Amino acid sequence: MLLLQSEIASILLNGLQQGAIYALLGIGLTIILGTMEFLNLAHGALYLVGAYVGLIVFQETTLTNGFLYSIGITSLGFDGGFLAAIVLVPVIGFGIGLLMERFVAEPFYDRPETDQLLVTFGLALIVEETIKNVIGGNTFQSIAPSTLFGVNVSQPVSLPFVGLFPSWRLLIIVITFFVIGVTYLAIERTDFGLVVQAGTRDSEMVRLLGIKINRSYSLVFALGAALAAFAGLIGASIQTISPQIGTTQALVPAFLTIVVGGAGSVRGAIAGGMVLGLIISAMTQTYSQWAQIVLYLFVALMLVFRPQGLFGTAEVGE
Amino acid sequence: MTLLRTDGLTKQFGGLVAVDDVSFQVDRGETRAVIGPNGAGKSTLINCITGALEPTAGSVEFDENDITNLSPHETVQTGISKSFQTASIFPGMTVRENVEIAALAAEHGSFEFNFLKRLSGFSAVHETADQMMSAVGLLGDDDTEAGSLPYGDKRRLEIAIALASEPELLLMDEPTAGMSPDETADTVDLVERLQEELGLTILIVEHDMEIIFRIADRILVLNRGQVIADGTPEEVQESERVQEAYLGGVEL
Amino acid sequence: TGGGGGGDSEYPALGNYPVEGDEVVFGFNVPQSGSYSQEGADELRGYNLAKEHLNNGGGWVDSWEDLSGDGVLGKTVASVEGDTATDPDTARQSATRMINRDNAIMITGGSSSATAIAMQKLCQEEKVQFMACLTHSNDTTGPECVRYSFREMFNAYMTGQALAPVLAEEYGEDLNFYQLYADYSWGQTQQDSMNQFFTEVGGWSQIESVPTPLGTSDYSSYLSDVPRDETDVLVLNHYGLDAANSLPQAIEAGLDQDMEIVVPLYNRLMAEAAAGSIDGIFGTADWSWQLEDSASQSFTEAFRSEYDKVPSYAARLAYTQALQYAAACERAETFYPPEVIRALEGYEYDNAGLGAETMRACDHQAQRDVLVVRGLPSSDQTESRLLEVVNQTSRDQLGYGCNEGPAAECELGEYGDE
Amino acid sequence: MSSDAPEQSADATETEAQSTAAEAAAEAAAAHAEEAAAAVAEGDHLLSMEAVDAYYGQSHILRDLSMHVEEGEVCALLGRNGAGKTTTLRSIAGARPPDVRDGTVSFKGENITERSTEDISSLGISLVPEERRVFPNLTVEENLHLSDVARNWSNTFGRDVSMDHPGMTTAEVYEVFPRLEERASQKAGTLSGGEQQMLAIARALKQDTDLLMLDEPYEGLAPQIIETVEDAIEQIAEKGTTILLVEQNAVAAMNIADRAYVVDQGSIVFAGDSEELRADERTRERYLGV
Amino acid sequence: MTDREVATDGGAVAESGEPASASGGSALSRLRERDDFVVVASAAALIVFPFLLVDVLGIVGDVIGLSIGGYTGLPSLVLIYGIIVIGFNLLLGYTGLLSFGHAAFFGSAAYSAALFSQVVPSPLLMVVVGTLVATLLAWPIGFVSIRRSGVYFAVLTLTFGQALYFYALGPGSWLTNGDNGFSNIEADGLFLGALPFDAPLTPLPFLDSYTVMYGFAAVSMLVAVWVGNRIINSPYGLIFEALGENEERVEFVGLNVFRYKLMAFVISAVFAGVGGALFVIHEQYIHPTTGLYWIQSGDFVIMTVLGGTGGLVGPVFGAFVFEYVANVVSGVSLPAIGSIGSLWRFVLGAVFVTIVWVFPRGIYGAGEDLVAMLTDRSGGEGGGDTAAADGGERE
Ligand SMILES: Nc1ncnc2c1ncn2[C@@H]1O[C@H](COP(=O)(O)OP(=O)(O)OP(=O)(O)O)[C@@H](O)[C@H]1O
Ligand SMILES: Nc1ncnc2c1ncn2[C@@H]1O[C@H](COP(=O)(O)OP(=O)(O)OP(=O)(O)O)[C@@H](O)[C@H]1O
Ligand SMILES: [Mg+2]
Ligand SMILES: [Mg+2]
Repeated sequence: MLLLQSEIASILLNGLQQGAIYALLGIGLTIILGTMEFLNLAHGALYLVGAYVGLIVFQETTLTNGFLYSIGITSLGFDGGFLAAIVLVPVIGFGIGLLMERFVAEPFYDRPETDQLLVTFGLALIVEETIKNVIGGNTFQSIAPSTLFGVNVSQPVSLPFVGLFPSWRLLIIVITFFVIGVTYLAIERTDFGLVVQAGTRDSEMVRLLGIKINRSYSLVFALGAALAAFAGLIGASIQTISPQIGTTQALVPAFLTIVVGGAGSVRGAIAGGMVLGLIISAMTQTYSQWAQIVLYLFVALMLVFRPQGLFGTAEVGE
Repeated sequence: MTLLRTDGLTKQFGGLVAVDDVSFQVDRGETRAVIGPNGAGKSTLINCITGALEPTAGSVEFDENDITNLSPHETVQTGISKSFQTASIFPGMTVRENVEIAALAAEHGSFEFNFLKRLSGFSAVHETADQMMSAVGLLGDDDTEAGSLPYGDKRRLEIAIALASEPELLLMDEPTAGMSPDETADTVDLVERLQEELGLTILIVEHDMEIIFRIADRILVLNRGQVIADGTPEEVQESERVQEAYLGGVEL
Repeated sequence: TGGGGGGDSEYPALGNYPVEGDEVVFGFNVPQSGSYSQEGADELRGYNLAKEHLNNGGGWVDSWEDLSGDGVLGKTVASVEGDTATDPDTARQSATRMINRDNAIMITGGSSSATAIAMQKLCQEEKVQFMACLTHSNDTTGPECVRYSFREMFNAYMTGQALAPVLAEEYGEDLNFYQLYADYSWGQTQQDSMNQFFTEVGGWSQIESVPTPLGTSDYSSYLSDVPRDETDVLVLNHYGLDAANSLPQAIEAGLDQDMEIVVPLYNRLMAEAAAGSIDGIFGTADWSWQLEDSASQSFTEAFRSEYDKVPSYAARLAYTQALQYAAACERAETFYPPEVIRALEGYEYDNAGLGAETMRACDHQAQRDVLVVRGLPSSDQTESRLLEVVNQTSRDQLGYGCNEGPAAECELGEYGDE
Repeated sequence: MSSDAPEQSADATETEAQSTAAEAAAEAAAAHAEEAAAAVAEGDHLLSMEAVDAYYGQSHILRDLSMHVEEGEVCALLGRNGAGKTTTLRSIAGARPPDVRDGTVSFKGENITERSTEDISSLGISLVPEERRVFPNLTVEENLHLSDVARNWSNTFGRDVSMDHPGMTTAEVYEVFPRLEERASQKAGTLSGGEQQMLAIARALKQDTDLLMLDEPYEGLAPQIIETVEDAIEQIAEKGTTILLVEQNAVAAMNIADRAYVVDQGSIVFAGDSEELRADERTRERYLGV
Repeated sequence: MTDREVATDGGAVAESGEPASASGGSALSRLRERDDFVVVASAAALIVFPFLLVDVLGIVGDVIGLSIGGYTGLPSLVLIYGIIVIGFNLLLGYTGLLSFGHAAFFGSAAYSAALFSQVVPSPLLMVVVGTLVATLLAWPIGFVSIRRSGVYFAVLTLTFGQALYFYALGPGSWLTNGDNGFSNIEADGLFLGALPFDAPLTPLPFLDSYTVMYGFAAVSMLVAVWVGNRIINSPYGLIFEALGENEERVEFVGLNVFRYKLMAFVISAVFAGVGGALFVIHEQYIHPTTGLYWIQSGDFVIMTVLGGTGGLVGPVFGAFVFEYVANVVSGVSLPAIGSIGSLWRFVLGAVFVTIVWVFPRGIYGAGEDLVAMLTDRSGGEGGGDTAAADGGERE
């Protein structure tokens, strides 16, 4: 039955696209949790920053107005705004991550887990409020590019079964999966992750082995932050931007993602993201009223019957 | 008569059989030693008895009751308590509180619905606590924070906690590890004295042969999970297999 | 009625009456944080302008014969501000503070019907007047209505009434429409009304009406569920931020190629946030600075000269409501709430920029014209002008009797002097 | 010279028998202290501690402690619980706490008192701390692999890795401890106590190091494994790696040590070679409880 | 079960001070005296609290020209949240379990009390019913969540809370009146309506901030303090603390870790329930966002930590600071900056981070430390001297 087919197809595609963003968020959170056993409730704030930085960069570098335009640059050889953002946002996120690790996280490594939760919780509050008071509480239009490398991405494309589907969202799926892949290799296929994991349990011992551990910490943290910021940019390209999105669209989903996938596991974060994405899109297209409720109950059941998550090892995060 | 009996006790970890069909008894009032190479399965055996690990097969009987699948706290309530290999205490609480927790558990069981009763009302608890602290010679520091004790004293506290739950059978996993010879001597005296005073039965795991051969009434020797000898110190010392598997060339 | 002649002392103490001292305090309770903070800021501008004019003349104060320009009943108007954070309880807390500590004689504010309803319930208990500002839900003057609250703004029901004929005109008869609605009181009532009037007026038929949970920000799943081939009109019953997401996402998904899209209630927030997507999209609005009449013009002027920007309709609602209350006090010649209420009930006026209006006694809902607006193409947009007014549907074609529609469910409760 | 030595002799002059011994001890200590002082000038000690005072917060643990270790020797540091052995090793390795408020630690003639743990380690000092300290969340293999990582990273981060004595390969340590190879893919946290101890030692054996400091390496090991460990230590000692061995059990230590220090209450109270120690009944009774 | 305890205490309110003092003579008088002391001391504090908050601060405000005074109703609100965090602290401060879902108990109690009031408008019964429902809800939720710890526990509690929130807002509207909020609550005053809640306690006009509602809240707070103090000084207090320190060991001294953790959870839920019920009685209104949204749970956490975990007074103090900033400071308009308005959350965040960072024991704890420091400063100097002496010795 074709309609059913198309329905399933679009459920899958939407789920994939939503899941990709969750995965991106989840990975950022999970590598910090899994390797450093540091629980970062400010992860949503990083997403938020990513979105706003993206917004500003986008506005200032679109070649029809904004800063570049004002100083007379009307052509960069590429289509302005979004590409610039794609490059800058992760970089800036990385920088912020370094600073956060240094000034916020580090003092709390040898403090109880709850203290970590609490300080980052407070930090998130501050970031959100700062944005409200500096940039304002108002909402900005999403910043999807109209063309990329000359290709028009604002028009929907027609897909088999699905029918018309926004081409930009299609592109997002591709981009995010690329980023996810790269991160996966970087974490799972290098000694780097190993050293940090060791360090979380006994950093002095690692130093006794002659390894400069702090450097690795900042790197992981920065990487996580960069990913969150990048997720923020992607989110900002399909949804309006306002100070609330940090918690509502990023923090809570990110947490659900990693507990479903299993804290500390990159593979888990990816899987978890996909599962949640699919559940959401499936529910919304069938019993939308119950979507949120079912989502949360699913996570709860998940935790009860498969406590360590899909890929996790139980002890992380406990 | 027999206080503890295991029957075909087996514990597998994936491919590895850590404890392999071990059957042995501990008689009331005796000091029973378990020795064997590293990784022979001694601690695992202990953990199967306490309920920290769930045996893959076999059964554990204590005082004629089957305790095979009891959870740790239930096991303790039946009268078996364990002193940990590396001191496991409540670092942030005072020495007294550390001991009182255990005494409390002995006094009112594994769970009580008494959150409006005053702790100070449990005079028996305080007495037990005092008794045990003095037994291990920590009565002096009952108000110091446990975390700030020197290593040796932490080990003593560890034993005090184990005793405060008023066990019939005390399991000790390498109680003297990391102690200096004289401290070791003290600890051994302590153990022997307690056995007198409290009529304890003791199951001890140790690598220090001097201690073992001094205090053990009977010795169980494990190797790769299996029992390779079980008998009096003399018998064990004789045994060929024990010699090559464990003692090597150590002269006693 | 109306306590003809005589000073305040005639009446027993009630709520914060009598007003001590030579100041009378108004409480401006608006969202300063949260989703609607921008709207709240504009409301606040409206209120402060009103205070300014009440004390020193200017704007409408000069043209309204009830108002003098040197305070109200000889007392200088002072004000306290509060942040509702667009959260009902926070709103009630700061309202409570205004009432109990600052002795506010009147509270006004809104943005999000939930907060408005929360506040007007409180005011009914405390016997303090509430002048509802921005709230569009039928319930505010329907099942949740109270004696102590008055609403100048129109509601979802009237939106339906105003929109249906225009759309029938534009798009034709016998069409199929598909609705998405925000799954809370406002959205529910909104989609009801849409359904009712589209079927009645245009003879349209509804394919389906799908609830979207509060706080949804990605509507793509819902949108990809819209049957493109059957649907002629897609109605997005989302307010402000929700619409700012759902509308662009609908365009992005190319739905506008297969069908017409309607956003029943416009506000500036949403128009700005979705500026790129509103081209040719119909909806309703409370008021527009582009209206030609003198009242609208003089307000726009006063506002512009004070803040050098044009007022949104939120600002106009705030301004009007503050002035309406003051005028009512003057007419009643007292701050005694029951009398002020009576002075407002059934009051007819045509000085608020929307032609002739009536503050109906049976449900405290203003019977007034409603603007039907359409989004401009990006090329014609300016910062202050995103929408064009296509029709000012007269109140004769709108509204409903006291025993029909939302009004049927309204029980106002007591004045407090029974 | 050390301020404690006179105290020692002072309270030792109670009975004849003691006094001689005490003087002997004191002189020995003094002699070594002088030697050390002289040696540092020439800088031909591998490691020397000069009048080190170390504290844990307010409590003064190491009191004016001086000792030195020669290139290629196996030196034992003995003493009862709480004497200050571990504190001494930590002070050398640059681990904090304790904080060294006075005195100098120098290695290969270079003052390392203020250097960071990482640097000291990559200068060629490695420590097997007490209580094992394996990484429980990593497998045995990964734990061992970390030593390689350390090597590679120090190279990549281009720090001066001036170690003349390359450590064993994974294969070699597996020869020493076959048990570890069996358990290679097991999480170290679930290893048996002794296995963890083996792993800790194996990890150290793998490191490139000139001075290997072992803090109670026999703890929790079965008798015949102890022998294996002794062999391993001697083996690398022959290759020229210097060993500083902390033990409470003097007998065990003196099986392999050429020379011994005895520490008590944070000061050296005896220094001499194995024969001297065996000869010195009193020190052994008083400070070692044997 | 537990709620009955509380209920009976509710009955025993009036003489809650007495029996303690009566039995004061017994062998264990030391602790009893403390018990007494705590109740009497907090009673004293409760008597002056509204006066200080509303009148004194009000006057100060008038003097310095900033409206920093409290208002009638705020004191009760502070107490209500105070009661909640006393319980929450047993979970977070002692047992070390961080729950992001306690709004579920607060909210469910509030709604059930509200609904019950439609049938029987008796405030006392509303409290009982609300608490009962919260407790019944806490068993299953706790039963599931307690099996996990750390992040998992936090997230589990969060998910249950959120599920409830979305239900109340959407599908459950028929019961909760959804987003319009539940407002027609019929709690008549105490003694079958003889004493309406907004009536003043005293005939004195200037003490109008002392309403019957405040009296009700104050008495409830006394009970809460008394019960809380009892729990802390009971075996549970010791065990909860031990659980926070070394769970495995607790199991191995023969205590049922699971059931004690569950008790900690349920007890804290009972307090949250009482608070929730009192809240609707006080506010005559409840909304899903107030009752059940996770931000509310977050606020409990902030209050507890702000004031200082691991004690009785700390959290209550935190509740006060939080509510004061949220409801009074937010309304202040400063000469230079203008209205603080939305800035208040920023201020709160900043304060919160500083607290967590610099004073892990919270504002109250910090205060204690300060006092301690000042009192035994001499001792500290003594330490310094000895150190110096060592130095001298070396020369
Ligand atoms: N959780 C586990 N998973 C896998 N293997 C395990 C686990 N726990 C123990 N083992 C293995 O089981 C074997 C027995 O361990 P056990 O701790 O009982 O040895 P032991 O006799 O106590 O040794 P030691 O004298 O060194 O303490 C060891 O090889 C150990 O690696
Ligand atoms: N972290 C610490 N804080 C405070 N005091 C400490 C600390 N660690 C050790 N001490 C104290 O310093 C003294 C020396 O401790 P150290 O560990 O060096 O002794 P040790 O010779 O290694 O004893 P052992 O043979 O038991 O390991 C002891 O009195 C001990 O109590
Ligand atoms: Mg063992
Ligand atoms: Mg040591």
